[in-house]
Amino acid sequence: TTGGSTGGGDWDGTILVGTTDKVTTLDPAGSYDNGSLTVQTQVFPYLVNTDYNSTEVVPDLAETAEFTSPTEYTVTLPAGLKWANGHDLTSSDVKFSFDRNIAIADPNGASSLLYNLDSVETPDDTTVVFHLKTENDQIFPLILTSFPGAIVDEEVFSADAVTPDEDIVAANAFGGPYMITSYDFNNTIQYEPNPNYAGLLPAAENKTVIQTVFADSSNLKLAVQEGDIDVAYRSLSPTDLDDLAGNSDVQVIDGPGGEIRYMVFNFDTMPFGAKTAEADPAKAQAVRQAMAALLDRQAIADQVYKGTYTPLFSVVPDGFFGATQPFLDKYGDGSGGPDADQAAKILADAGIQTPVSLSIQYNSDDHYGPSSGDEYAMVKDQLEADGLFTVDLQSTEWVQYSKDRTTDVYPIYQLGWFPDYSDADNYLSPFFQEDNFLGNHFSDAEVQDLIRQQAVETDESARQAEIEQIQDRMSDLISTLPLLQGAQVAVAGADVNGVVLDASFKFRYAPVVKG
Amino acid sequence: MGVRARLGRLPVIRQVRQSVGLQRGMLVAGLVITGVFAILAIFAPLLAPYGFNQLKGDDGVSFGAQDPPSLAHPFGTTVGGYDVLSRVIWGSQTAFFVIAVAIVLSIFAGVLLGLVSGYLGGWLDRVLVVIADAVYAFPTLLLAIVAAIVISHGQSNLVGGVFAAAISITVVFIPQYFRVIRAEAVRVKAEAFVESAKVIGASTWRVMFRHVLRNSTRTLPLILTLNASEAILTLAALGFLGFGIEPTSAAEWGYDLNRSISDVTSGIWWTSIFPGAAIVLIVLGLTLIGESLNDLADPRLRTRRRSSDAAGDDGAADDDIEVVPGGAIDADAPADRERA
Amino acid sequence: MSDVVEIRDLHVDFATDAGTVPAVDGVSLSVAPGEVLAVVGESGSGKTVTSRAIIGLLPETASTRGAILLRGTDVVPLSGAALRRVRGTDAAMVFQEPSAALNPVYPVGWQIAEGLRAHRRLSRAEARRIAIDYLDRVGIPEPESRIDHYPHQFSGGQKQRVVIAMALALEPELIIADEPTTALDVTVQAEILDLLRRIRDEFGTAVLLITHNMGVVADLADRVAVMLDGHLIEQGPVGEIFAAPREAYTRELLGAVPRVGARTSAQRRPDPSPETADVVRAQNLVIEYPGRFTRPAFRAVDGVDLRIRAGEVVGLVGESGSGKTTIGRAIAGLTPVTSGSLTVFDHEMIGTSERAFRPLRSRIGFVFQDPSTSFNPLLTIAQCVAEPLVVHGRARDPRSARERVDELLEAVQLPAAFGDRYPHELSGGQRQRASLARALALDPELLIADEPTSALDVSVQARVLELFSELQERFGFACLFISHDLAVVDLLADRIAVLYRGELVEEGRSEQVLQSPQHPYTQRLLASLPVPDPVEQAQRRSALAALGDGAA
Amino acid sequence: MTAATVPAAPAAPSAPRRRPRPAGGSLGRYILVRFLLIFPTVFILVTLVFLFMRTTGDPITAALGGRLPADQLAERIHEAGYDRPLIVQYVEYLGHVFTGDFGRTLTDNQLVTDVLFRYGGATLELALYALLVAFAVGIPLGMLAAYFRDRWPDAVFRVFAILCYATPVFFAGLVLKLVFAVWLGVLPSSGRAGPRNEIALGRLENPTGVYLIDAIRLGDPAILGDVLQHAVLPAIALGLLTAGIFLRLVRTNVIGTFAMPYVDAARSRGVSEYRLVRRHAWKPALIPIITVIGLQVALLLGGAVLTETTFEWKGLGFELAQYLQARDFVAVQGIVALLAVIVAVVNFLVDIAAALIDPRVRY
Ligand SMILES: Nc1ncnc2c1ncn2[C@@H]1O[C@H](COP(=O)(O)OP(=O)(O)OP(=O)(O)O)[C@@H](O)[C@H]1O
Ligand SMILES: Nc1ncnc2c1ncn2[C@@H]1O[C@H](COP(=O)(O)OP(=O)(O)OP(=O)(O)O)[C@@H](O)[C@H]1O
Ligand SMILES: [Mg+2]
Ligand SMILES: [Mg+2]
Repeated sequence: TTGGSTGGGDWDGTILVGTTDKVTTLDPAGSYDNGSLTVQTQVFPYLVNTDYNSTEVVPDLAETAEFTSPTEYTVTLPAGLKWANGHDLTSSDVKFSFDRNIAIADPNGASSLLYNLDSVETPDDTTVVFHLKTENDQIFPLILTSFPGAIVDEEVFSADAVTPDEDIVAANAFGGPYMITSYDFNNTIQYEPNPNYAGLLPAAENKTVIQTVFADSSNLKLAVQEGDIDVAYRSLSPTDLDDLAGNSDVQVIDGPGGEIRYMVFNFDTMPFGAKTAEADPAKAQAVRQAMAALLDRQAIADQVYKGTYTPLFSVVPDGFFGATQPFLDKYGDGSGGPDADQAAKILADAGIQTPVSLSIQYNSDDHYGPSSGDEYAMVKDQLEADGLFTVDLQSTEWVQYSKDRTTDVYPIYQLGWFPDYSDADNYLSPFFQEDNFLGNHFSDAEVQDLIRQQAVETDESARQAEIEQIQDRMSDLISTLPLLQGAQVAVAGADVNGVVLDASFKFRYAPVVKG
Repeated sequence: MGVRARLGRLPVIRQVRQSVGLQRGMLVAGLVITGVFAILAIFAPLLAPYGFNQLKGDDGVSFGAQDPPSLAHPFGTTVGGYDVLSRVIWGSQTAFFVIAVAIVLSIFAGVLLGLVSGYLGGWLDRVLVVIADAVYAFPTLLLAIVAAIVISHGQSNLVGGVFAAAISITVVFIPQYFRVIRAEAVRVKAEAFVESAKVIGASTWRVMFRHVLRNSTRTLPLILTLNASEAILTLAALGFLGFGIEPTSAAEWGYDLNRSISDVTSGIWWTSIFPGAAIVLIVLGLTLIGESLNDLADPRLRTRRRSSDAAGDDGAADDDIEVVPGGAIDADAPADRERA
Repeated sequence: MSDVVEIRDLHVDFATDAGTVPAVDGVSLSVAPGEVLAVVGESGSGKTVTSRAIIGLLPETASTRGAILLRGTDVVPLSGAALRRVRGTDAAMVFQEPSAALNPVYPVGWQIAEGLRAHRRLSRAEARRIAIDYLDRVGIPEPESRIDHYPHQFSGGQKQRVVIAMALALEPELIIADEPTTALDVTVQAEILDLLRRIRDEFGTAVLLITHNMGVVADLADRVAVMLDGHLIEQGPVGEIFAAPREAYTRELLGAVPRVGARTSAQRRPDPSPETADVVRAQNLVIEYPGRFTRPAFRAVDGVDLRIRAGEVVGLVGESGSGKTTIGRAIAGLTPVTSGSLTVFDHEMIGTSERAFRPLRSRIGFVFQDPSTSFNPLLTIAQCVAEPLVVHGRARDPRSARERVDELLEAVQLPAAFGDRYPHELSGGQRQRASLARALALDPELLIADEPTSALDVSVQARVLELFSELQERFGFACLFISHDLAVVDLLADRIAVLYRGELVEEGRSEQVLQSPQHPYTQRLLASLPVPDPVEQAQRRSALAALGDGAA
Repeated sequence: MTAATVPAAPAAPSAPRRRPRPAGGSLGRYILVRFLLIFPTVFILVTLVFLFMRTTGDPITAALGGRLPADQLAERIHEAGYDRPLIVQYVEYLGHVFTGDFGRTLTDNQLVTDVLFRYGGATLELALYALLVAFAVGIPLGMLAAYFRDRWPDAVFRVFAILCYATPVFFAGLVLKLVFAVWLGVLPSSGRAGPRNEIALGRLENPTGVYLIDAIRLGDPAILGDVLQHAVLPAIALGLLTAGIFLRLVRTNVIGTFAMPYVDAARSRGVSEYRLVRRHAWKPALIPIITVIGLQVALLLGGAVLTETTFEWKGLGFELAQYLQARDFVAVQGIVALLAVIVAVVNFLVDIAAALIDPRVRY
């Protein structure tokens, strides 16, 4: 499908977006990564969504969306919806989308997020009923705004396999604010507004968007600096951002970030861990707390990340519903700085001989950005500064790292997290529930109860209290030691307006205009 | 023969004496540059103002990141807050260490395989040659990357990291040594002195190690220097692509260059220019030596000028080398490839 | 009549790693039109350097003093275009290795034409016509088509003809021929010498012939100049020099030249008694070299019957590529036998394994052609000579074998002190003696000598051959003596076998084969051999011409 | 360049002359044998890469190792079949390849053949530009260096050559970028064309992937200019590396052939020095140079990985590095197979070219 004109003067309203996020595939059933999600957000409809600068889940494609019983989430669609290619968009497409996602269960897909979905029922063309496994799941609507929530055209997509990008583009099977009019895999994507889009969000204000994938952030930086592109979104290096901040040709736009960086403790193998020779849970906890007292997160954020990350003082990042900062109050000098005396005291009270030897592992090949090495060099430096710890810092390449970390090879190690949906729960359930992905042998009945409870709590303030309680307890137990929270940053030309970075963590192209 | 004469037969020293004019100039320049780096490597703990992974001075104040060159940090500091000068100096230690390990390993493996393959021939030879050729024809950098992934499996402490890099480079070099030694072995095995050992009734092993091996290694010093420079480039490339040694394990120039990519686009030049220049210089030094040795070993390329020094060698060295032309030309091949 | 070239007090020095080396030291000589001047002398005496100086072809490391008048102009100070004008037209050069003197990637016609067009304005077609004409004159058949062939498509003799045609095409006054036949077989050599003589006669070209072969000199030269260590020690008409050499060195040089029939019948030994055991017996011996890929195998030896009895010296002759070396190597177990039968000390070599044969090796000695490569350059002479003793357990290590090594060195007339030297520190003749010592270390019953003297100067060759026959007398080993030179074989062999293209064409007692050869090939071989006597050689030449079919 | 085709070492000059090898072995058979050798080469490399890749992990762990619990990860790996015995997977893979099915990439669901085609063109284009630079710089300077042998221009050219290949491509790239893109701002720093032009080029029916050709087909001089501008820095960075090697090689070989007796022979016939260089030394010197150019292909491809990374030139090498990191072995094997085929074919062509130039080579 070629179309549109290539004439020179026609580019005026075009917005050029650059990113370093690669696209795995256009098909929502086959991807679980930010690059793909950014594209899918523009071109596929979602039943519910969050409006700009809001975290409240509201109907998008849907007319209404609500719990009609504790295990039934019912969505009604307006009549007469169309895909960009003219096919009818009905409840059948919706059911098809979720059923295929679960059926395909692609290794690269996010079908695992639909863990609570039992079945989808379509009483009529405009009604969809989601039958859930547990009652009152407050998380399910949030998941519908995210990876597995995209609705696809059942006449184009395959029911049992990931559909190739070229087929999707060729069939113009889009229903979001945009449709793709030119697609060069992992190079350029051209979007034009979808005339048939009838969702919640305002229609696109620009005529054309061209998204270019850059491999290297410094090239992205030069491109935006030179005006070759209008917006650079994810991921400019701290150095680049620092440099651009002083450049009047561009504007640096910040938004809340959901990305966090933290250390994980293996409760079996860390010093005094359950499987070590001198196993002692209390001493192990003292070690973790002493480490927390010695960190200077601000220094790392400033030196390594030039302010693109901010200190993180809780397992739930700042800006989320219910987030608190228990680490700030409990450890260090009270204002985020380190407190060696406190650390020494914690260790001494627990009867621990200093220095304590720690082995800390981090990932070497840019999985969490190129600055991990610098970050952990500083962590090591800070922990060793007062002679309380000696740190053996090592790194491993990603695939091996992933295997090793769940097989108890690393006593203390680095991880990062980017949320699947924007809710505090996404920082709790996956981490501290029974079968959490960390697999670090942490288990605490009280925390687990609380997590289960907040997930089905329909009363907001009660839920907030529960979430705060979990954070407080985790700051004592310290299964993970939060370090930094990332901001979303976009750099745009001085004449670009409408770049909104909000807690949805989706950069939506529709409102972006030039001039 | 006297000590002096014996000394004169040592590789490199002999060539320095043998060379004249421009060729001597290039050889000596190469030796000097390489020597300076060797000194930096050996005395890095004394010469470098700070440790390679040091972030704070003795006063406990951190260096700061990307500071321009100053009195305290003559080459500035890196994005990670390391002292560039220190890392450049320590980097030479890593470079030499990796070269040494890579070359020793590949020489042992390559020479043994080449010797057996070349001397014994037969199907083993054919199989090895096809494999070596296949590997040889493949972009070595990619090979090194794959090898690095396989090898860096485990943890990357100092020794592990350096060894992983060295072994990845070894994988690349083995086919080169294999080819050179095999070609030499094939040539030498047709020489009359090998046949005369055979007609005497010497066993295969005796012929192989006493007669063939030692006469097959005359091109080694030359390939060695040329490979040494290749090893540095490969190591740097691995580091640059993020498959190399970690900054806390050792200082590595390629890694520092990798980290300086975004500095360049912000006009911060000191984090890339110094480690880059270090790579260029040491490779220049080693290549100057290698090429000079190559020229001297090749009678067609050797310059002879009217000169009255260079005595004491009674033309012996001359014959000695004149037997090599095949070898010297052969040695071009590995030298000419794979500088990535 | 003025001389074509006149050299006055020529000095040439070379800068080397070991300092300045004088190569030519005060040589004066001249060549008249239509005259053939032969320059003789042993290797390194400065013959090539002198001749190359005439057209300024010395490397940059050479410095030349003196005067070389080429048709009246001194070429020593010339350079650039002036020198180029002289080259080819005034004096042209014929090189020793014809295959190296031709650029492999251009057709021969192109190369001839190139020389022509460097000096004369000629159209492509004209140059081609001239090239064809000269190829025809030097006896290349079908020159019209051969002109477009590449050098590798010609045989060695033909290549040398092409090189001569190249020189002739420029119609030079003087042709410098530096060992023009050394790389060629005697039969081919005879043809080339014939060609050179015809050129001299037809074109009146002067020829400066450089050679170390006195037979060639006797065949072709009008005058002879003898060089030694860069000096010209004697010159004169060919008859005079051969008949009454003034200088001792010249006499020695002439004396050293082996001649067919030099040994009288009295000096020859009688046949060994029929009961004497056969050391080597070959019956219908076939040896093939396997072909590569799909190429058929190459049959190097084809149905040879040969026997060597104990204590007997058998000479094996034949021209290059006839399979002499192959037979020698097969006997030594270095080359596998394809079919027929070959027994060595009653051990059948077909299908034998190295392990089974190894014990017999102590009974076989081998002397290689090139003394410089047959020693491991990293071992001392003593270590090399001791090696067979160590390998066969007669000594624990080279040190303990030293006594025996000294004895052996003495036997080959080398001072024991030479044992501590490295091979490259010996001269060619000395190295070949050491090689003999090594071959004799285990008191072998059979010695295989593959052209042991062909890399040596005649005078050195004479001494090595003398030593060889002495040792044979003393130790009484049987010997297969391989050579392409009938005269050399004649000095030593009791019996002679003649190989031609892998087949044994004639075999018999030496005097019988040499005096009344039966096979036409043997006859031609004998007749082609130039003898170092101008008078006799003139007769032999006509005899060869009578044989007729010699030409290609 | 396989050893089977390397002619035996020439006999020592003092050895008696050998008859020329008996005639036989046509050029046709030589070509066939050389051609057949491509297959084992490719086969060996693909096998090696398969083994290497499979011992280093799987794409699922690479993508989701930081998100999923260990048991879920294991389940996904099991479902994808990556935990079956290697040999089974290998045979299966070979089976697919034999039927011409290279499959789809594991991590981004692209047809491998598409990937090869799309990025192959880019790499080819870059390699050709680089070769162009290398020829234009390396050969004339090499001949000059040989001509001025051991005089100062020779020294200057040689040090230049060494600097060319002592400078890693990525460092050269950084410096070029620093100077021309950051400081002077005269040339684009990355990419193969501006984003708008990329779109225009992408819309072409049946794009070749070689932007130069595509841009010419579009017929828009502005786009062509843009495409050429983008090529300048990468071509110089990669080209100079190769130029250094060519320079050295040309110099050595011209000097070497200059010492051959036939050059002396031609000189003795009064042929001019200029002609000696142009006709007698150059053509025979070309043979080893051509052979080495074959080897340069491997180098160029290796260098291309770095150049492509530095300059955002989306080609095979660049993609390969990405897929390697993602453990997408289907993609990696496909690319490696293609690279191996390219190298083998180029070497094959080079051998044929050498055989055509050198009338002696006939096997
Ligand atoms: N290029 C050179 N550099 C140094 N020395 C040389 C060179 N060419 C020749 N010589 C020396 O000059 C001397 C004379 O050499 P020349 O080649 O003239 O001898 P020749 O009589 O032709 O010997 P042959 O019979 O072996 O050809 C020898 O000692 C030789 O080593
Ligand atoms: N290794 C080999 N492979 C194939 N053919 C060979 C081999 N060695 C020798 N030949 C061929 O076998 C034939 C006989 O060779 P041989 O060496 O026995 O000849 P020769 O009589 O010793 O000659 P020369 O006088 O030149 O030494 C020649 O045509 C030669 O080309
Ligand atoms: Mg000579
Ligand atoms: Mg022979």
